[in-house]
Amino acid sequence: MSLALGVLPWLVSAWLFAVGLYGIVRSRHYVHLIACLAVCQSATYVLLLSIGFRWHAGPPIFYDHPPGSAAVDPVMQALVLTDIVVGAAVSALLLAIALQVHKRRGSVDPQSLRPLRPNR
Amino acid sequence: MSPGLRSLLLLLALALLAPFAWHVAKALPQFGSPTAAYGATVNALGPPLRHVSNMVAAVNFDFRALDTLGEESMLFCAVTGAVVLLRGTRGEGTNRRAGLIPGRAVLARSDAQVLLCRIACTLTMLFGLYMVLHGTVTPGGGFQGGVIIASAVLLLYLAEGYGPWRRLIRSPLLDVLESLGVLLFVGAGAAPLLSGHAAMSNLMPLGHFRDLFSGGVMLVTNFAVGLAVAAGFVMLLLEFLEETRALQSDSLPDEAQR
Amino acid sequence: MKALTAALLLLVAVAGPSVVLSRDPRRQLFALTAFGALLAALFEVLQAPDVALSELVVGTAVTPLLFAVALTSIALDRRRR
Amino acid sequence: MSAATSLPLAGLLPLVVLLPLGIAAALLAVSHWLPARFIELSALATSLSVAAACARLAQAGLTGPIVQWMGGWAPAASGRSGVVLGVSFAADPTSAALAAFAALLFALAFVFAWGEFDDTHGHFHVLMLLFLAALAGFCLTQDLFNLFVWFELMSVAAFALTAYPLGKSSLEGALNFTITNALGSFLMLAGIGLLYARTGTLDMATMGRMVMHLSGDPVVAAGFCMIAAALLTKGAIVPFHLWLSDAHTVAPAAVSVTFSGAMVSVALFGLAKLLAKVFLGNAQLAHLSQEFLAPLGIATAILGALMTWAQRHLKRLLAFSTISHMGVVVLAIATLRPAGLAGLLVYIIGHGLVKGALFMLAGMLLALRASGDEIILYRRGRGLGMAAPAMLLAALLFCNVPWGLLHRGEDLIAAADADATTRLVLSLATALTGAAILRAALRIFFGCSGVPGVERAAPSEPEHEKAQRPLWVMQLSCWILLGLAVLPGGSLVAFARAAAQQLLPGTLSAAALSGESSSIAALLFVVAVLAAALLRVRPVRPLMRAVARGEGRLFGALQGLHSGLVGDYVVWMLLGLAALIVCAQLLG
Repeated sequence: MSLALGVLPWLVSAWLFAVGLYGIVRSRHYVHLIACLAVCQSATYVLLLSIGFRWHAGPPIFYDHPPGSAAVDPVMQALVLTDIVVGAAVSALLLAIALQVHKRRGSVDPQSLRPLRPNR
Repeated sequence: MSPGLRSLLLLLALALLAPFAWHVAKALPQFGSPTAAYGATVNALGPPLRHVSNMVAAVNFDFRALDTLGEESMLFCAVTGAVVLLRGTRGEGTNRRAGLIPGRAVLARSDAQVLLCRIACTLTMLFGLYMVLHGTVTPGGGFQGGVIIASAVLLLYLAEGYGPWRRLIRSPLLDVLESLGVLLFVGAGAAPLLSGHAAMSNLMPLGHFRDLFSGGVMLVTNFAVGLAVAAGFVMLLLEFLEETRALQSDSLPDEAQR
Repeated sequence: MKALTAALLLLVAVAGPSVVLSRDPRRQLFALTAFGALLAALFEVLQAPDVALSELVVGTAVTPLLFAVALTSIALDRRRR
Repeated sequence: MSAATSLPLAGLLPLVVLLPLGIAAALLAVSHWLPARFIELSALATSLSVAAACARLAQAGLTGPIVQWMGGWAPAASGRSGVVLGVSFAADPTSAALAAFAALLFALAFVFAWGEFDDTHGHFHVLMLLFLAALAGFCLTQDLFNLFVWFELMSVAAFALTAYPLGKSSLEGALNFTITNALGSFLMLAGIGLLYARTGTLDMATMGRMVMHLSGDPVVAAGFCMIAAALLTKGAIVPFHLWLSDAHTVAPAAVSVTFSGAMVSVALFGLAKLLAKVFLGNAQLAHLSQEFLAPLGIATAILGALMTWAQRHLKRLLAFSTISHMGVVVLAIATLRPAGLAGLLVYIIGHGLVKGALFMLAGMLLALRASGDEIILYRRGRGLGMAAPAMLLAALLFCNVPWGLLHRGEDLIAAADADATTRLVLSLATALTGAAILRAALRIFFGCSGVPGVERAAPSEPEHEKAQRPLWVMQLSCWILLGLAVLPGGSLVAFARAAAQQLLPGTLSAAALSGESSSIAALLFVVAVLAAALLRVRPVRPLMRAVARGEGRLFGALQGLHSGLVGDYVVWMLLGLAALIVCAQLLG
């Protein structure tokens, strides 16, 4: 159990990234694709927070328990906070672009949209 | 590339990567037994040096304040970009009137709903403010509080309806608020340079541990982030909602000119 | 505690594919919201209340809202054509 | 240097980022009420001040790096050895010079775009200033995660700027750009996480000392590969390059100036800097970079050059030539020698100047002749004043003519990696991009043209930019760039050599090899290729038909690889990452 648990978060993270990639490659709708991108990104949240985690330690907030008691790594949590903002920012931008694409092309299928059609 | 070939290549790449991922997973420290000295040092030094109890806030607003400035600029940039992209075709001019989509029923709001939403909005707003202010003490902070405030403004839409809401929330004002947030952070970062200290130095009185007003300049930057995030997210929601209201200006009567 | 952590990790690992595999973006919206909530719960268990809170407000409120609005707008646009 | 004199200079370091961020925010706040001219002027003044500050830092940095620890959290503040609490900026001369150059390019892009974005409440200038701040921060930071933050801010600004014209293609190009680069940044962040798990620090210097003893460690290798994949994506190296031709083609010309001239090459410089500061001490990773990057660079240079030749849309043509030139930059990195790094700096500056001028010329044609297609523009370039000689000069500079900074950079790189075959292949590849530009120039401005060959089938579409702009302002910015590019550059070369030794201690070879022979070969090659293109007639004889058909098939297949579908791009990126990681494993 504990041996399996020792590698579980890393595998979950890799799995989420792979699954998200699969979704991006197979997607037929840009909004769906943007959600798959969010799944890919959640892999980084899981990875970073698991790296900072420590068994039998509290949160890095010394309000209820005194300073000096065991706490998990606050640096990784700060990085994930930034990462979440990145995710929200990129999603918003992508959704805005997808909306405008639909207005102009009438389609949001990633497998039919391409900038600059070849001349034949 | 045909979709089948593409999936095949994807599976090939994943198959190549999988054994390596397993290899790395085994080589990483066991989950739950980290070895990083950085985090441990922050936990040890944060309370005595900075008098704050939330170490994540200490990292975000003091030790690595520059990262947070970059993060806020990123949000600012994304909001500006999304606004540009969404406004593109309709322009800013449609801002002050509500569009009406033909065929969409106008649902009357009951008094109970209006009252409930107004109360909920006030409470949510207060909660957001509480969260911004207590950022250095308890979980939460400028970012989380700012988003909550933005959602309170959204509740106002449910209470008042789209038109009045739109007249209340003006985008130039949001621009100014958002910019003020970023400027406040930049100013707090640059001000120590004037006295010959390093940028982002925390020169304000640090207050008492576990006190609301602890952390010195962290309070300022935390507030700045709250302001910028709240205004930025309201702006984002506003422009996205406008997108579901935008009229095709030539084919439909202009409601505002009735 | 260990069992809870492992269970949440596995739940997240199952919820990810459910987001990816729901082909209809409207149904996917619910999967995405649930995924966000599960992530927030996992972060809370990983002793990261700050991050859990952010994920809660962003992952289960703002992002799904933006997705919903975008889908509505695309549907409206389609009706106009 | 004494503390008293270095302190005010160190104060410039954070200002280089804080100033454009603050001005951008202030401009957004007041843009509703102030005239567009004011916004344009303040953006121009800001970028010029950033350029001046960075130039000053670069010059002062020659006597020793100038460092500022943000918040005063110097390493000693932690009281433990090997633990760094804060984030620092440092102006080693190479980084600062690149930041100065990028800021100068932004200033000239603002001049070029004078009057183009009047009616948008300053949004364009706000985004550009944020972009500039991110570039400067990316150059100067000494912290791995901080590097990621600026990398991401740079990306977000670039995504928005690409979609800015809101045309069909620009939106789709922006989608491809955003998705591939967002995936790259996730990889980078995950890589940073892995490195942190192993070393427990984010500071580059500290991490470098720890990584040195971890040769053969799979976690460190994976972390490096993921970060390298992200930077190679941003730097448009095969097979991570596919987004670039879409994004640079569809962005406004003024934006493409900064994309091609600064963003892409600065990302690759980031890779060079990370190698020098963190990973070179690790024997496995040093070996990997040498073995893997050099062939990648050559492949990129050749593929980019072939694709350049087969384009008709000017901005797309220039985009592919950028890919080709980035291959040379990667080759400079793969030398892992100070002379290579010196060459990298000179080459990046020379390339940025010439490429910027060329994108400006494309912008002029888009504004005043309402097309960017060399076949449609046939003979229509007349009456654009000094544009014709500018384009000829720029094209010649890419044909390996022995003048100017670009050539000096190439010489330095060749001196670091003196393999004669590589050198010949490279100069032929870059000369092919020069020939393609020359072909376009001759068609547009001088009406020389044969029957269009492979380029006829290339993608193109009608496009134009705002026309009511003063031609002389556009020409002025273009000629300033070209004027700088043809400078003999002796002092810049001396500076680059001194600067490179600070970044990567080692011996510099005494003198650069003279590049006469390959230069002559390249020129002969250009003349031959151009003659074939401009004297081309419709293939009637069976032999000629067979040749034309074979040519069509080859280039058709290459165009097919650059399909414009984001799913394909992601798959190629992943295959590239897999190749990188498998290589690392084999060498480990």
